[in-house]
Amino acid sequence: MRRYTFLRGDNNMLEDSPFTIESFYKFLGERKLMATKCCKCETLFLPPRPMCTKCLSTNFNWVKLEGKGELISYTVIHFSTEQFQSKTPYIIGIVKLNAGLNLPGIIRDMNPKQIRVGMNLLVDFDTSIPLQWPQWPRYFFKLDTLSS
Amino acid sequence: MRRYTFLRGDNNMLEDSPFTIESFYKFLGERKLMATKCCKCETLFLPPRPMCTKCLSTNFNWVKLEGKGELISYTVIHFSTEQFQSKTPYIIGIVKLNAGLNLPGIIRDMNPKQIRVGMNLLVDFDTSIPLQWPQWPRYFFKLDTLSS
Amino acid sequence: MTQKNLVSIISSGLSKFGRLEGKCSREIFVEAAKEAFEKCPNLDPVKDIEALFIGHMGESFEHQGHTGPILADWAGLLPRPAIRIESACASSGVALRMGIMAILSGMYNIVMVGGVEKMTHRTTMDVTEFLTMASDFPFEQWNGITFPGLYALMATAHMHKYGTTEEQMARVAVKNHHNGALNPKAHIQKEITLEKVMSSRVIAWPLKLYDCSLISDGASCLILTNPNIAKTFTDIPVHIIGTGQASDTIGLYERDELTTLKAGRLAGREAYKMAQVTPKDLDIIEVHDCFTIAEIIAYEDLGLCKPGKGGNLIDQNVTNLNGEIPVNTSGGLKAKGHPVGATGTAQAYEIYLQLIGQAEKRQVSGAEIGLSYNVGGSGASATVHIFKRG
Amino acid sequence: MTQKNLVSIISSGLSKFGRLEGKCSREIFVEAAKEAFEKCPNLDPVKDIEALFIGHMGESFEHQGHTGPILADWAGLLPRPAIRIESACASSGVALRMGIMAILSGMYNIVMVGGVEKMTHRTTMDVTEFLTMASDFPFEQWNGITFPGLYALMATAHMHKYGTTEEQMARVAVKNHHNGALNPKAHIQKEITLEKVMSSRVIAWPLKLYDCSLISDGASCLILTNPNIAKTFTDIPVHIIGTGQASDTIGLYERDELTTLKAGRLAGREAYKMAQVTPKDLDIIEVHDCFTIAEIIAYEDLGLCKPGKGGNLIDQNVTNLNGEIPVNTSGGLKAKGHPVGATGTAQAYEIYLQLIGQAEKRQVSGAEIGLSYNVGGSGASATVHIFKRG
Ligand SMILES: [Zn+2]
Ligand SMILES: [Zn+2]
Repeated sequence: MRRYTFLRGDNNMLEDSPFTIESFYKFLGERKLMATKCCKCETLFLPPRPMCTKCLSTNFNWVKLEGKGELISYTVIHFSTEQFQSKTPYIIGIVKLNAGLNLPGIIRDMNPKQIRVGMNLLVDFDTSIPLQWPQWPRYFFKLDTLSS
Repeated sequence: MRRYTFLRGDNNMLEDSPFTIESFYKFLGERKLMATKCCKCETLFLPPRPMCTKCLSTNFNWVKLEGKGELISYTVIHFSTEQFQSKTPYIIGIVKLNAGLNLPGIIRDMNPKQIRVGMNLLVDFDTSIPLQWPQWPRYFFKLDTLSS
Repeated sequence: MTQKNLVSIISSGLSKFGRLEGKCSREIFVEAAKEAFEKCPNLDPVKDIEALFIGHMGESFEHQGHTGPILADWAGLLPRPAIRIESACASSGVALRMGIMAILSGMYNIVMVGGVEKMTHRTTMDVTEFLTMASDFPFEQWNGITFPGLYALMATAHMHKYGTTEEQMARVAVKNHHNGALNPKAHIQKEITLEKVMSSRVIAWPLKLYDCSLISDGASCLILTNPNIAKTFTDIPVHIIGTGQASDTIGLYERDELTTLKAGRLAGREAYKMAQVTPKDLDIIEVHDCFTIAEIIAYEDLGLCKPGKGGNLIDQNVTNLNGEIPVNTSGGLKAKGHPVGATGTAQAYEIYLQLIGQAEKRQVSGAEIGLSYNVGGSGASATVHIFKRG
Repeated sequence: MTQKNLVSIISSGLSKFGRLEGKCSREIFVEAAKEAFEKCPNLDPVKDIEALFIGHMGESFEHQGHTGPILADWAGLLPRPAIRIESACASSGVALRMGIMAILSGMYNIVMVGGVEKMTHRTTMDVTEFLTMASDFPFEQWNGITFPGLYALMATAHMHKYGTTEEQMARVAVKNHHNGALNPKAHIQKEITLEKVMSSRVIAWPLKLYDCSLISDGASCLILTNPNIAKTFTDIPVHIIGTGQASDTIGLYERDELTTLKAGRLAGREAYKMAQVTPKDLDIIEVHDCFTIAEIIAYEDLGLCKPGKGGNLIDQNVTNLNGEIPVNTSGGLKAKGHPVGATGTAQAYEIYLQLIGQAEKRQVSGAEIGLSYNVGGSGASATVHIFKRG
């Protein structure tokens, strides 16, 4: 099973992109879920980091993830901060991606009663938000109807 | 020379007022510049404190100050925070009150060119601001024309 | 390695916890400092106290940072060095640890450690927002995950993996409110029923309002000395015999397991080893019950039971006030209140009172060894201290 | 009391200072950590570094507190205990002091100290606002007094009492920009003229734009060891032989004198006494020139000259790079930049480079003893460290 895809420099932005959180969100704006892979010990990182916490190497490649995974925990938020209160109740999940990395985020278009730990979810993108700190494009999760 | 006045409990608010910064500002709303005096060692405090830093006593009396004093330093602020930028340029001074206490604040109605260290200033009040954290009535300084 | 008294507590202070209207942090801290000074007449605070280590979590609450010197000033201790430490909700637990290091370093013989937070003047929405700063901005805050949300994610995982129930969590609240009702300084001094917890409104499912600790104002402090001089100041010192601290990822999601706090396990292990005690030796414990699930996980991480069995402990009343090993006799963060920066040293305050036999209606008779466990954020910081009656 | 090596510096790192676009604090800190790791090949960071003490001033800049564990994680050092210290602009100077205590305590043999701040992504107005949190809310912030305003109040008082001039202040800027032009990591590497400073726009009279330090992003760190093991890691350790810290009122207005920082004088006195040195023994100094007047007052408070004579020192070129006692060879906060939380250990980084002879174009030849002076806020915190070539 092919769990993630290497991008081979056919896109200039990739080669030039620093291994930063901002780059992660820039890629999101292009509907790409990108992690970094240590060139030395091959550990995958998400969020991307400038230094491998396993071997302290600073050489990485960007790796495009499929964005499919399994829900490992969730909650339904009924009371939130000013920024998010209008969206309540909303569902937050932590998804273990097939590549082995965890990602937290909002699960959209789902009835809280349908939800269960272990269900298959898929990353989708909301690129309507311009990238300017502290605003970033968003990813979110939705039901992976093909894998379910 | 009578430098400050004791208020003798002819006002219920005074006796009941805790020795807090909020009380200081409540009094300001009544156009009163109040300090506290340690019952044990007689040190005056402004801001008021719940404990005397000289003798650690927690017994105080409120003391009404005349609000007259001498400018010991000043600056003219040309760039400020969002809250104050619209008021720039404004003059800030530190005034040594006749009671011996220092107070910082805005000096109103003064041409920066007129200002000099040592000039006599007077506390006045702006009670248009309701007292609710972090909003407080304001005191400010102006020329003490009688003493100058 | 033999057991060693690292430092001794010779006095302590705690403000009333709750909604302290019209008082700001520095004024609340004076309440705690005053108690500590008055309880130790042999101490001349101005002359004797050589440094302050202060836990304070949020500059946003009062638009005020640089809290160290402010509190030193208000407590009459200028020009002593005074340091603010911020490890989220573990701020003053870590400040306590810094105080221990400061004395062990030989630079000081007597220091004050403490913490403070003023929270109730802000709206619950603002408080929720300020507290999120202790979580990961780019992935947690940006996705709208609140602190109740983070602990709810732990709770869901714990329920899924171990069968822990909402009722078991609710029982933690019932127990801690029972204890809080006996603590005159607790924010809420009222018993609650299981039904009341279960029927309270959902904040972040499965956590309901009564699963959450209180938003409180409050301050706490301890006075620590070199053990060699403790008897100069008090006949009944309490010694700290173990301290541990560890860190974990800021993001909950980055961890292998959501049902345990690795930093807590490591901090506990370090403290137990240093103190040469095991969980069985403990007579009394204060744990970080910021949410009820956190207390259940704390039982497991501190080794009171096997992983996944925390719910059983509460079902069997083991941690009740009259149980085998009372936990959160103070009422915990749940009922005593959780002025975040003050919590770590407030836990130590309770252990101190219990070990010197001054915990009044909630006294655990004959308590000799106690432990406090203070967690920062969703577990990126954790610190454990072990105390022994002198 | 004989001179004692408290701790030894075996490596150090500094990120580029400046506008580091697209990088957040944790990423910037890695730049500094990486340099420190690479410069010390005998060190296995993951195995050897036992704790981190991090200066970080403002959680508002990135809506991110709890910085200790974040930086430990990003530097590959989990699960080591990691503590954020906030003493306003003296945060990492104080973190350095905590690292010293931690090693003296015997709890650790090797620790990392450092600091970080990310500021340039915010508007100058926001930065101005966040920095005011280090001043007194109820009397200073509420009256619209900015940080330039506080130092301007000191400047006016100094001018009035001692006749110090705007030109003298401007010369501090010219000197530090000269040094900064020789520092490849400085935020601004460009000489400026006296005329340019004098004619720059007024920020808070008498302080003009070029009297103010820079708003910068940056990070710094040092690796400290017990002196007994320093030689295992490097042939040229630098020892810290003195440390001092003191506090003062948060409000500038509450002090008897506006022309001196009492906390700075006391911190200096403590450090000199501990190190058994006098100002005459110093070969190189880094002081806290957040505003030009601060450097002039620092000369006086550190005993380089009598009170009121700081302006003369600058007139006589005493503190120039080729003067009798070079001050701020790095360019200082003025030209190197002032990412507030990083500044204290960045000062120590410069002293370290100078003492091991690696300061390149700005090397002071034969420097053996150095001092760093880090001030928090308008002087409510101050800390001084004295270093000696090993
Ligand atoms: Zn690697
Ligand atoms: Zn008194």
